This record gives sequence, C-alpha cells and structure tokens, in this order.
Amino acid sequence: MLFVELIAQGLVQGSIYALIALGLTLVYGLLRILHVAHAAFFTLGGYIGVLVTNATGSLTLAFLTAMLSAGLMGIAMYRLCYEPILKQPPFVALIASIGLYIAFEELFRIVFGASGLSYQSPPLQKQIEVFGGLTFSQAELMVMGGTVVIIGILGYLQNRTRVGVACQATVSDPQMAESFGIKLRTVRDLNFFIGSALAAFAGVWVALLNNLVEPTMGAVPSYKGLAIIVLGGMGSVRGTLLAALTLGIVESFGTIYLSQFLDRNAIAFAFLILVLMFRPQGLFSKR
Amino acid sequence: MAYEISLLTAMGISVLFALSLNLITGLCGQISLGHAAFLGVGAYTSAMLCKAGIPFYATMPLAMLAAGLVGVVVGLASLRVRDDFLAITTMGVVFLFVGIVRQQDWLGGELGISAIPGPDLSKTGFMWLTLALAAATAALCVYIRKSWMGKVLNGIAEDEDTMRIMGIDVPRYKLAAFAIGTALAGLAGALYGQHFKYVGPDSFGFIESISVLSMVVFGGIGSVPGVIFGAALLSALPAWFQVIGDYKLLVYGGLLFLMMRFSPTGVAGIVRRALKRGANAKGSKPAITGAKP
Amino acid sequence: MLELKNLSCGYGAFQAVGGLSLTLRTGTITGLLGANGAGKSSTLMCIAGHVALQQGQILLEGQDIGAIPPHERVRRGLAISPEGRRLFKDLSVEDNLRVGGLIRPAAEFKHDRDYVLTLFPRLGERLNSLASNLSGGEQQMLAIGRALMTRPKLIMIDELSLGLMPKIIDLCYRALQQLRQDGMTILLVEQNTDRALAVADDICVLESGSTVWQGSAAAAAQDPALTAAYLGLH
Amino acid sequence: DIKIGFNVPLTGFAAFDGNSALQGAKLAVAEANAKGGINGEKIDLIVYDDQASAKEATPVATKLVEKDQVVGAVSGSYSASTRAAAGIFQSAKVPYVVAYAIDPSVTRTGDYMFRVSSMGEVQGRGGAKLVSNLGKKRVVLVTLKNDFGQTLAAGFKDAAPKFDLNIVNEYEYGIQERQFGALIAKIKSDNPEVIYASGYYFNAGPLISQMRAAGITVPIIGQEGYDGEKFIEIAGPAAEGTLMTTSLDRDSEVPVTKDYLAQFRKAAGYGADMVGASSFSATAILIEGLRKTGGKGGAALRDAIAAGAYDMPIGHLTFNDLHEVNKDIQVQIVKDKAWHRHSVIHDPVLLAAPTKDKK
Amino acid sequence: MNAATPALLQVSNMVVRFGGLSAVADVSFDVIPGELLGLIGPNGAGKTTLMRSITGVVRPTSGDVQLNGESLNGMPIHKRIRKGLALSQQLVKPFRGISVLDNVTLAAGAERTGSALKALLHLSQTTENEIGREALARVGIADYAHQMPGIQPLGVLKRLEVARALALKPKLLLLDEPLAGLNSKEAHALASTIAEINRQGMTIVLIEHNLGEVMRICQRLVVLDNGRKIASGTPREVMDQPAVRAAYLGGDTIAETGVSAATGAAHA
Ligand SMILES: Nc1ncnc2c1ncn2[C@@H]1O[C@H](COP(=O)(O)OP(=O)(O)OP(=O)(O)O)[C@@H](O)[C@H]1O
Ligand SMILES: Nc1ncnc2c1ncn2[C@@H]1O[C@H](COP(=O)(O)OP(=O)(O)OP(=O)(O)O)[C@@H](O)[C@H]1O
Ligand SMILES: [Mg+2]
Ligand SMILES: [Mg+2]
Repeated sequence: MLFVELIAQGLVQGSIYALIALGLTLVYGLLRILHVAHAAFFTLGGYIGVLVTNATGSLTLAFLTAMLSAGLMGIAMYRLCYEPILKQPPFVALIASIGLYIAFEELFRIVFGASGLSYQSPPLQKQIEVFGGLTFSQAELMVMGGTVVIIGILGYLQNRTRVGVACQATVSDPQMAESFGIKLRTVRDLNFFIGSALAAFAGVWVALLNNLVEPTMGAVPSYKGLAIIVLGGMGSVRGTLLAALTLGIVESFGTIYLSQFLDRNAIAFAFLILVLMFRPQGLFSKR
Repeated sequence: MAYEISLLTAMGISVLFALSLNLITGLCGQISLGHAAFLGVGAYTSAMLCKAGIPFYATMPLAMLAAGLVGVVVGLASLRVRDDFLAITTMGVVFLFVGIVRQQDWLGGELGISAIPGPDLSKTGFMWLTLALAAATAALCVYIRKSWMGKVLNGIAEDEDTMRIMGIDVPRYKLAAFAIGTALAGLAGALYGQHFKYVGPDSFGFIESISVLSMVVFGGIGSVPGVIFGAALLSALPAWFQVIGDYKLLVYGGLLFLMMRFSPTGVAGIVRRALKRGANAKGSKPAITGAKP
Repeated sequence: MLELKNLSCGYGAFQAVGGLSLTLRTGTITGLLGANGAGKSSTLMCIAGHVALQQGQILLEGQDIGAIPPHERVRRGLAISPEGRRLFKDLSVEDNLRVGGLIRPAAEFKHDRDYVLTLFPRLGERLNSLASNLSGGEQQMLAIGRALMTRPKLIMIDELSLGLMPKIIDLCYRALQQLRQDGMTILLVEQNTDRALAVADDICVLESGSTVWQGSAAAAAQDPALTAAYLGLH
Repeated sequence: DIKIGFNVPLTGFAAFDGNSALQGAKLAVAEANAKGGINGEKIDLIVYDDQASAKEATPVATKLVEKDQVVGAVSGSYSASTRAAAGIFQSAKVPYVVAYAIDPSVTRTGDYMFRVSSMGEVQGRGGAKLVSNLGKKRVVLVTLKNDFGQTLAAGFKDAAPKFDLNIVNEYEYGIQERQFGALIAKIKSDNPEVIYASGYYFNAGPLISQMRAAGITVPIIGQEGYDGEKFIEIAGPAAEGTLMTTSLDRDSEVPVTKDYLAQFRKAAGYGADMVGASSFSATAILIEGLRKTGGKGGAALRDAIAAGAYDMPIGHLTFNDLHEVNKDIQVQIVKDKAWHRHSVIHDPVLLAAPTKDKK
Repeated sequence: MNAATPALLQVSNMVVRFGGLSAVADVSFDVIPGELLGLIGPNGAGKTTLMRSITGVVRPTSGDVQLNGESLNGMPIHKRIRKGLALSQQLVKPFRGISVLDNVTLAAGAERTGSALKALLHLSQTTENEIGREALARVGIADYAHQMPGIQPLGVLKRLEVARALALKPKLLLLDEPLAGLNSKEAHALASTIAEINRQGMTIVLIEHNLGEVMRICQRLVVLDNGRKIASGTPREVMDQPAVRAAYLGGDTIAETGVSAATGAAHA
C-alpha cells in the first residue's frame, strides 16, 4: 500500500516537473538555450492564478489568464531578450537567462511581497478515493490527467505533423528552414508561447496543491527541469515526460528512504549523474 | 579602512576563484555550473585541518590537493558528457556536494564550521597574501595560455573531435585542465574559510557557482584581465548596492542580463572594440571580422 | 525570369560581390563560374536572402524582391541547394523532403516526393535515415531533391557535382536538362567547368566579386583566353 | 546621535520575517526616542540587509563596526548570518543582542553576545513536555533539515525519555520543500498519536494542509517558525487546532505585551509575531543598557546588559552566565483563524538554558 | 604488387554496420609502403566509413587493422594518429579562432603535445611554425598563412586540411576527397602536389571522385560498392572490369566520353 502511495505521489510530482520541463525542452530543442528564466513563468502563473481566483472566484478564468499572459510574455521575452543574442555561444544566453530569472524573482517579491500569496478558499481540495484507500485530491488527479493529455497532444504535433517537422527543421538549420518557407519568428513565438503557457499552467497547479505562491517558488523546479531535459535526452517531448515521471518517483522514494543521507535535490542529481555515466546521451534519447 | 581591506580581500579571493574557473571554461571550453563545490572542498579541508591544529599555510597545499583530486574524479565522470550535458552534470555535482556535506556531522552538518583558527596575520597581512596569490594565479593563467597546453586546450574548446584526429589525447588534457582549475579553486577555498572564519554548506551551492560563472562571462570569457576585472567588480557590487537596498538583486540580475544582451563578449569585448575604434580613428585600415557562418 | 541590377552584397562592411548585373532568361541554364572566393556562393545566398544586399536590385519576374524575407522568396518560386548542402541533420531523409514541400499543399507531398525519388533512387533506399548519416554524395542528392520539392520556377544549385561520382553527375546533368525542358530556370554554380560549359546556355564569370566575362556558353567555350585564365581549363 | 546597528534579511527567502523584525526594532527605537533618547541624544538605527546569508552578513557586520562605528548591534536575522556576524562584533568588542537566531554557537562566540530567545534545544525539550501534557505517547518527528530544525529535534529527543515518549520515526526535509506527498504517505503508515513538525510558516503551511487533506487528524505541534498570521493564511481551515511553542502570548494580560501587540498592528498593518516581538525586545534591551552607561559602549555596555532584568513583550528575562535567557514557553493554538493561548510551560529545570560550563 | 614488401597498412575482414545497414561488408586490402592507393566507388559505397574505421572514429563491428604489423584494434583515435596515421577529412573542420598557420602549427606540435605536462612546460613554437609554413607552401596556400580560416573559400580550406595532416609527419596519409570543390586547374595542381608528396616517400590512401586525377596519379585502385570490395589493381585493369563500369560510370555514352576524357587527361 505504502509502495503504491509513494508511486502515486511520485507521479503527481513528476507531472508537475513534466509540465515545467516541457517548456525548457521546447526552447532547448529550438534554440539550444538553457532557458532558466522559464521558471519565472511558472511563478507568474502561480501568482496570476491566486490573484484571479481570489478576485473573481473562477479557477477556469484564472487558468486562462495565467496561461495567456505567460504565453504572451514568453513571446516578448524571446523577441526582446533572446532573439538578439542567438548567434552568441550558448553560455551567453544562459547567463542572460539567469540574470533575467534573478530580476524576475525580485520583481515578484517587490510587487507581491516577500511572504507570498494564498487562496482565500483553495478550490479542488476534495479527496477522492481511487481504490483500496488510495486517495487523491481533485487537484492531484487533474494535474496528472492534464499532463498526460497535453503532452500526448504535443508529442503528436511534434512528430507527426507538418508544424512539428517545420519546428525541427529550424533547429537543425534556421537559415535553410527560412529558405523553405518557414517563418522563424512564427515557429519560435509559437514554441515560447506554448512552453511559457504550460509553465504557468503548472504554476497554477502548484499554487493549488500548496496553497502558497512565493517569489522563490521557481528556483527548484527550474534546475530540476534542466536535469529532466537532460535525462529525457534533450529536445524530445516523450523523453521529457518519461524522465519527469521517473524523477518524481525516484524522489518520492528517496525522500523517505534516503533522506538520512541526501536531501531531495541531491537525490535527484545523484540519479541524474548516475544515469549519465551509463547513458551519456540521456535516459530516453532517440540517439 | 578595515572595511576596505576586508572588501579587497574578498575581491582577491573572487578573482582567484574566477580565474580557476576560467581555466576550465574559458580556456578548455568545458562549461561548469558546479565550480563552487571545489571552492567548498578546499574551504572545508583547510578549515578542518586548521581546527585540528595544522598551521593554515600548510593547509593551503592540502586544500589544493583535495580539491584537485575531487576535480579529477568529477572530471573523469564528466568525460563522457559534453556541452550542455556537461553543464547540467556539473550543476548536479554542486547539489550533490551540498547535499552530502549537509549530512556529515563531522563537517558540522547544517551548521558548518565556525571560529576557524588562523595564522598570526593582521587583516592587512592577509589581504596582501590573498592579493599576491591572486596575482600569481593570474600570471599562471597567462603562462598556460601561451604554452602548448594553452593551444591544445583552446583547440579542444573549439572542436575536440578534430583535436583527436590531430593526435591529441583529449581526455588527458581535459583532466589536466580540471585538475589545475579545481586545485586553484581549492586554494581560493582555503582563503575563503580563513577570511570569513566560517564555512557552511550554503556557502558553496549552485548560486555561488552561477555567480562565479557570471564573473567570468561578465569580464569576458577567456580573457585573463577581463576575468580579473569582472570578478573584482561583481564581488564588490553587492556591497556598493547596499545603497539601493531593496532593489539590489533586481539591479544585479538586470545588469547581468543587459550585459549579455548588449555586450556578449563581456567587458573585455567592450574594451577590445573601443581599442579597435581608437586604432581605426588613427587611420589604420578597418579590420574585417568574419562572422561564423 | 531573374534580373540582377548592379548587385553588391557582403558580410558586414566587407563586400564580397560588387556591381553584378545579370539576366536569367526563363527556361535556360545560366552558369556562374569563377575561382575559389570569387563570390559565387555569396551571390546565390544574397538572391536567397541570406547575405546582406548592400546595393542594387534583385528582380524576380519584374518584381523587386530585394527587401522581402527569405521565407517569402521561396513562395515566389525561388529555391536553393546551397553550398555545403545545409541539410536538416536531425531529420530523416523523408522529413527533409517534407520540409521542402512545406509551401505546397499537403496532398501533393507523395507525388512530389516520388518524383524526386525517381530522379535519385538511392534516396529511396535511405528514406528513414537521418540526413547526417548520409554519405557525401547522398547528401548532395538530398539537397537538390529538397529544393525541387518546392516546385520552383528558378532553382539555384551551388557546386552541383561536388562529391558526386561520375554516374550521378551524369544523372544530375540529365535531370537539369529535363528541368529546363519543363520550363524551369536554373542558376548553376560549378567548379567542374567543362560540364557547366557543356550544359549551360549563358555563362557569367566572376573574379574577386565582379564580372569579368558574360555571354553565351558557346562563345565562352571558344574563347581560349577566358577558359585558360578564369575557368581553369587546360 | 548614538548609533546602533541592525542586520536583517530584507531580500531573499527570509524577507518577510526580516520585515517584521525591522518593524519591531523600529518600534523600540521610536519608543526610546519619544522618551527623550539617551541623555537627550537620539538613537539612530543603522539597518543593513544581510539576505539571511552568512556571506552577506560578514561585510555587513564589518561595515557596521568599521564604517558606522556603532556602539552596539542587534541581530534581526537567522542563524547562519547571525553566527557569521557574531565573530566580527565579538572581536570588535561591540555588544550584539540576538533576537531570534537559535544557533547554539552564537553565544559561545564570546562574552559580547546576548540572546533573548530560547535556544532550539530548550524549545525542543518544551515540545516534549507539551506532548506529554497532551497525554500522548507515539510521536513522529518531521524535522526541517537546518540548524533550527535539527536543534529542536535534538532537544526533543533529549527530553523524550523523561516523558516516556515513543518516537516512532523521524523524517527530514529541506527548507525549499513545499510538497510532502511522499512523506505524508509514510507518516500515515506510522500511525502516530501526535506529530512534532519543525519548519517555517512557508513549509508548515503546505505541510499541515496536505496532512489534513490526506486524512491525518492527530494533533500537530510546531514552534516559533509557525509564529505569525501567514501560517494560518496558507494552511487555511487546516490550520485550526495546530499548536506551537513560542514566546509571544497573543492573549497576554501583561501591559508591555498588550501594548506591543497593539502598536505592532498599527505600525505594520498585520498582527504581531514572535520575530517582531523578539527584535523589539532585543533592541529595547540594548537601549536600556545604553541608558545605564550613558551611551557608552564596550565592556561597560556589556556588563550593564548582562546585569539587568527586563520585562519585555516576550516575557520576563534575565541572562545567565552564557548570556542566554531563562523564560517560560508559551503554547499557542489556532482557533477561529487566529493564534490564542493554549497553555504556558513553566519548568525552570527542564527549560534551563545551557550555561558556560555545561553544554 | 610486391609480395616481398610487408604491407604498411593491413585491413582484414572489416565490417561496419549501422543498425541494419552494412556500410562496410567484409573488406580486406593492403597498403604497400610508398604507394599512392586510390579508394573509389559510388556515393554511399562506404569509403568514408572504411577510412573512419581505420582511424578509429567509427568502431567497426568486426575486422582487423594493422599498421606496420601492429594491431590498431581498440586503440583510441589519438593513439592511432601517433602511430603514424593522418587524416584529411571530407568535410573541412579548421579551427576558426586561430590563423591558418596556427592551425598547421598545432598539428606540427605533436612532439610537444604528446603529454600534457610537456605541453605545459613548453612555450617556443619556432620550429613548429617552420614545419607549418613548409606544409602550407607545399599545398600552395602559404600566402594565406596569417589570415583567419573563417573567411577563406573552400579551396583554401581543403588544402589547409591536407597541410594539417602533412604537418603531423605521418607514415600513412589518408585523404578523403581533397579535390572536391576545386576547379579543374586547382584540382590538377593539388593532385600533382599529392603525387609529389608521394614521390618523396609518403604512403597515401586517396578517396576521390575526380576520376581523371585519380587515374593520373594513383598507382593502384581499390573499388568499393555497397560496402564490398569489387575490384582492385592498376587503374587501367580496374576500369576495364565491367562490374566497376556498371557501378561507377553507368553504361551510357556520356559516361563513356567522360571516361575517355578522364583517361585522356591522364595521358596529357
Ligand atoms: N561568412 C562570411 N563572412 C565574411 N566573409 C565571407 C563569408 N563567407 C565568404 N566570405 C568571403 O566572401 C568572398 C566570396 O566568397 P564565396 O563563398 O561567395 O566564394 P565562392 O565563389 O563561392 O568560392 P568557392 O568556389 O570556394 O565556393 C570570399 O573572399 C570569402 O572569404
Ligand atoms: N553514422 C551513420 N549511421 C548510419 N548510417 C551511416 C552512418 N555513416 C554512414 N552511414 C551510411 O553508410 C553508407 C556509407 O557511407 P560513407 O560515408 O562511407 O560513403 P562514401 O563511400 O564515403 O560515399 P561518398 O562518396 O558519397 O562520400 C551510406 O549509405 C551512409 O548513409
Ligand atoms: Mg562557393
Ligand atoms: Mg565519403
């Protein structure tokens, strides 16, 4: 029973990791940038979720606003921050991104206060028994279901449609992609929009699960996200999902049975390093 | 005055630390997001040994040795991964380091080690020691760049596969760069512990690793004077920023971003361009700079 | 079909091509020749929109396309098989062709692809391999095939015979003649000068970024000074 | 003017506590200045942000000592930063009164150090007694993996045998943790009668709401880290019934405390918390010392502070030879979305702070 | 072929498989000291793969490579290079951050860069610069010595690749399509250079599609098709085999004239 419950909890956590890591994967796949500032959209989603729900009482509206505004800001971030430095070596974008993330974190603190925000009456907390005493809150169930569906759709888009092929072409050789009628900006805008909106989506869920949004809430997910895209083999949607769920479960068991030796972050990264020693191309890489 | 001395000492340590990373990242092209772990190994080694009654000066080479050894082990493990994979792996190393140190009671666990005994050296004396070591490190870096090793590392940074075809034992060289770089980080760590008289797991985390990488990139990756400048400036910045109080991290983050956005080659790049402009104004022919295709 | 008026292009402040004027007649093959570094590839990439146009005009069917972005140019009927092939390395052969056909209706893909595969049957055997795993010659075929997938009015091919074995070179040249017959206009850059002279209608010879000779291929072949000095024939 | 220093986290993860602490300290200074300062000289509070980080605290302390030349200083910060600053104040012979940092090594740095809050071990022992007072035996410890949580756990485990408590299991978690699903699943299988969980409000809020959501109904005991309205806001309805050991009694009838509660709400716009009250007390104690020395610092100030007895919002205090305080522990409980008095633990023997010779 | 001279390079039963594809299928051949061996075959025949498995870039599925009687199997690339192999790659890969000369100098420093410690202790590069200049001059790009490779046309870069390989002072030089991208005059010149280098004692394996030049300078050919060795012998012998003609030239008239032009050039 405990075993099942730990797996279930790992899956919940893994779903959230997956949602966050997906945006990182998309951006990494497209531009080869480690987009640390991505986590800012996760936080932003959390804040907008709480603020809109508290103001209007509608969680649906909160999701829509959070995703839409994060998506648009994602596009803005691409245009203003990354587009001009695409030709630079990758660490330039990495440092820029870290700088942006720090600035965003502080901005959230200055605007919304250091102590964070909570829902006045957190929705979707009802407990549902799935089987044999295994219970989930509504929110937990929905986050798992939502993740699988969304990632399924994206995976389909990436591998089986013209849009997906177009995206992948821009990764290999942007200039040539342009010469075959692909508008680079559109493709990249689209990716940033989807990635950022998904991060915001995850942010709203986490806010629901913890009933707390804080300026610093993006930090841990952002570097876990980086670990996940590496585990997933960099740039593959399916790999990212599997890696995120695996990591969720590893952490779930690790925090119980290994917490005397390593903390949660260290467990995650020990796992990562271990995997990379044997599969330097990642756990679920195509290559 | 004592405040300035302490600031200068801290700057010296940062310069040394940043130069050590520059050897690995700037010269050899191996991005490391976990360099603070080696600062930590050096700092803990020196602190523990000092506590055990060994004179501080003797702990410095031992700190270098310990950090260098760990560096080689990490280097060996990292040989199989490249580029961004390496960046994330090294990031993992620093989390692992912090995670492990946290749990070790003999290393002070969460609380770290405080009241580290030190040599009979005045604050000014210690500052001079730090600055001298930083200067020596800078000289060493310049020397390495000029040596054949520098040429090889540079080549590896650009294209390691081709280096192999030119008969270069790439892993050996990468390990050498790792060993030297991490040993120097260990030296910086010894000084760090002595300066703050305190070491704890949180002093050597991911944030520290990022901030030292920022120093290197901010100054101009690969350029020794640039890195010295970047490290000196960024390490002093938070102290100056006290004035803007609440906004200092915002400004710090913004500055990092703006620097990369508008001058990706760092301060060294700005200076280089300015010099070139100066030379052009004097009537020399405009240099053709080929963008990479 | 295409008219270059006093075209200058280059990289930053550097001018690779200066004041090139050239007219391509519809349904002909024009050979752009010259030594290494003469500026042939730069000209092609400038027409495709990837090298900065510093001066002059590019007229495609009378319309100035100098200011429109590359992804629009291909819709106007311009396709390129660039120097160095520039394939989408992480995509399979089939997906590379698919990208070539992006501007065409999805329903036409199969038909267009099969056309390319009859031209280069070797590609048919490697449809699912990644482009990066192809041999040098296979890559060249794919690059040309990919450009053909756009069903261009004008196709620009850089170094057609580079790395190809004689048999395939023959095949490609026959394909070119076929395409010309179908009404396609072709701009060909070639180091294999005698082959180019044999197939082209018009010739333009570049040297250090400017035209040193222009005229019909027949005339070029009969100008011994030209062939010796600029075309590296002996 | 007479300058006193104040290091406090105004940015970074601890900024909320830092703000409460700053409010508390400012109240103490304002009150003293309203009473005419010290011999007519105004007191000037020099505030620097230390981000609750040891690395930032060192230059801050150096600056306070060297540049601002403060006669005394107060820590409104967490343990890591306070401990790093302590050495510098000690070697400069500047008395340093620590508000709520609970790390044991602080007062052992030297004789210029004072602390107005109970140490972690002491509070932990109080926690054990509280469990026993509740009549429970089977305990699960959930320990925040930092100096705060670990010293609490140490104290609790130290006293547990005295009360015949059965510690079924202990789990540790990191300060960044907000999601406790796995841990809670395991706790459920342990089936405890009471849970002793250390953490700050931002850990405890999610922890307790997730535990209650998962169907754990047994009492949960927290400590000073829970103290404040923020915890209740985050945990929502799940907060009801949560207990904590702390030093500020919201239902106090003592005038200083009542006064402070009202003033703080007016100044800060939210209800008083332990952090603010402790900072107020620490600052007020330093000022009282200065009043006795007529504004002089150094050894005179040190001795003056050590000799005094103080009635503060956090209770009646005296310092022992290690300059730790001996005082009662307040137990508060959440009722109707607010902290209220549950009980007071008065046990001078059990709650005795460590002294110079005894650890 | 002289059975008495021991082979410099001996490739036996080499097999390289990528997934289901046999890029090289059971190929064996010898390279005799001092010869200039042409390796030809259709596109995708496995020539590059074969060469890469000799240098160790690709790990063969099975097979055996010996240099001077010493087995190279399982040896890392750099060790094989130090045993006396040098490779000029099909796709040029110059170091863009340093000048053309420095590119060659770096290769010429093999002596110094053998061990990291030695490399650390040496600064001077005068002798290496000399070797570098010589190598550049040999392939005819001495004028470009101080320019950056990033802005050089392909023709220069191709020769830079060859120069870099020469500077390693190998026993056996492996050239993968060095003439591609050069015009006939330049190709002719570089081919002559290669022949000249060979005459001075260097053993060379040359992969090339420029049949005219191959026929002109190679003493012996090995032909691959679909991963298999289908022929070997003198250029004339090989070209007279119908299998080779079918695989490589196609049966039609253009090809015929192509060959006669090519073979004609060989006599010119
Ligand atoms: N990315 C670039 N940046 C700067 N200069 C360049 C760049 N690419 C080419 N050049 C320069 O432009 C000039 C023309 O080069 P281009 O590649 O157009 O020549 P080409 O005629 O195609 O030569 P080849 O036959 O070798 O392909 C050369 O002097 C070259 O050095
Ligand atoms: N890494 C790889 N993975 C899968 N297939 C590969 C790989 N490398 C080469 N191949 C395949 O092996 C076959 C032989 O390739 P190779 O590059 O050796 O041919 P080649 O004889 O050099 O041809 P060319 O003359 O066109 O350069 C080709 O069909 C190619 O697609
Ligand atoms: Mg060209
Ligand atoms: Mg090949």
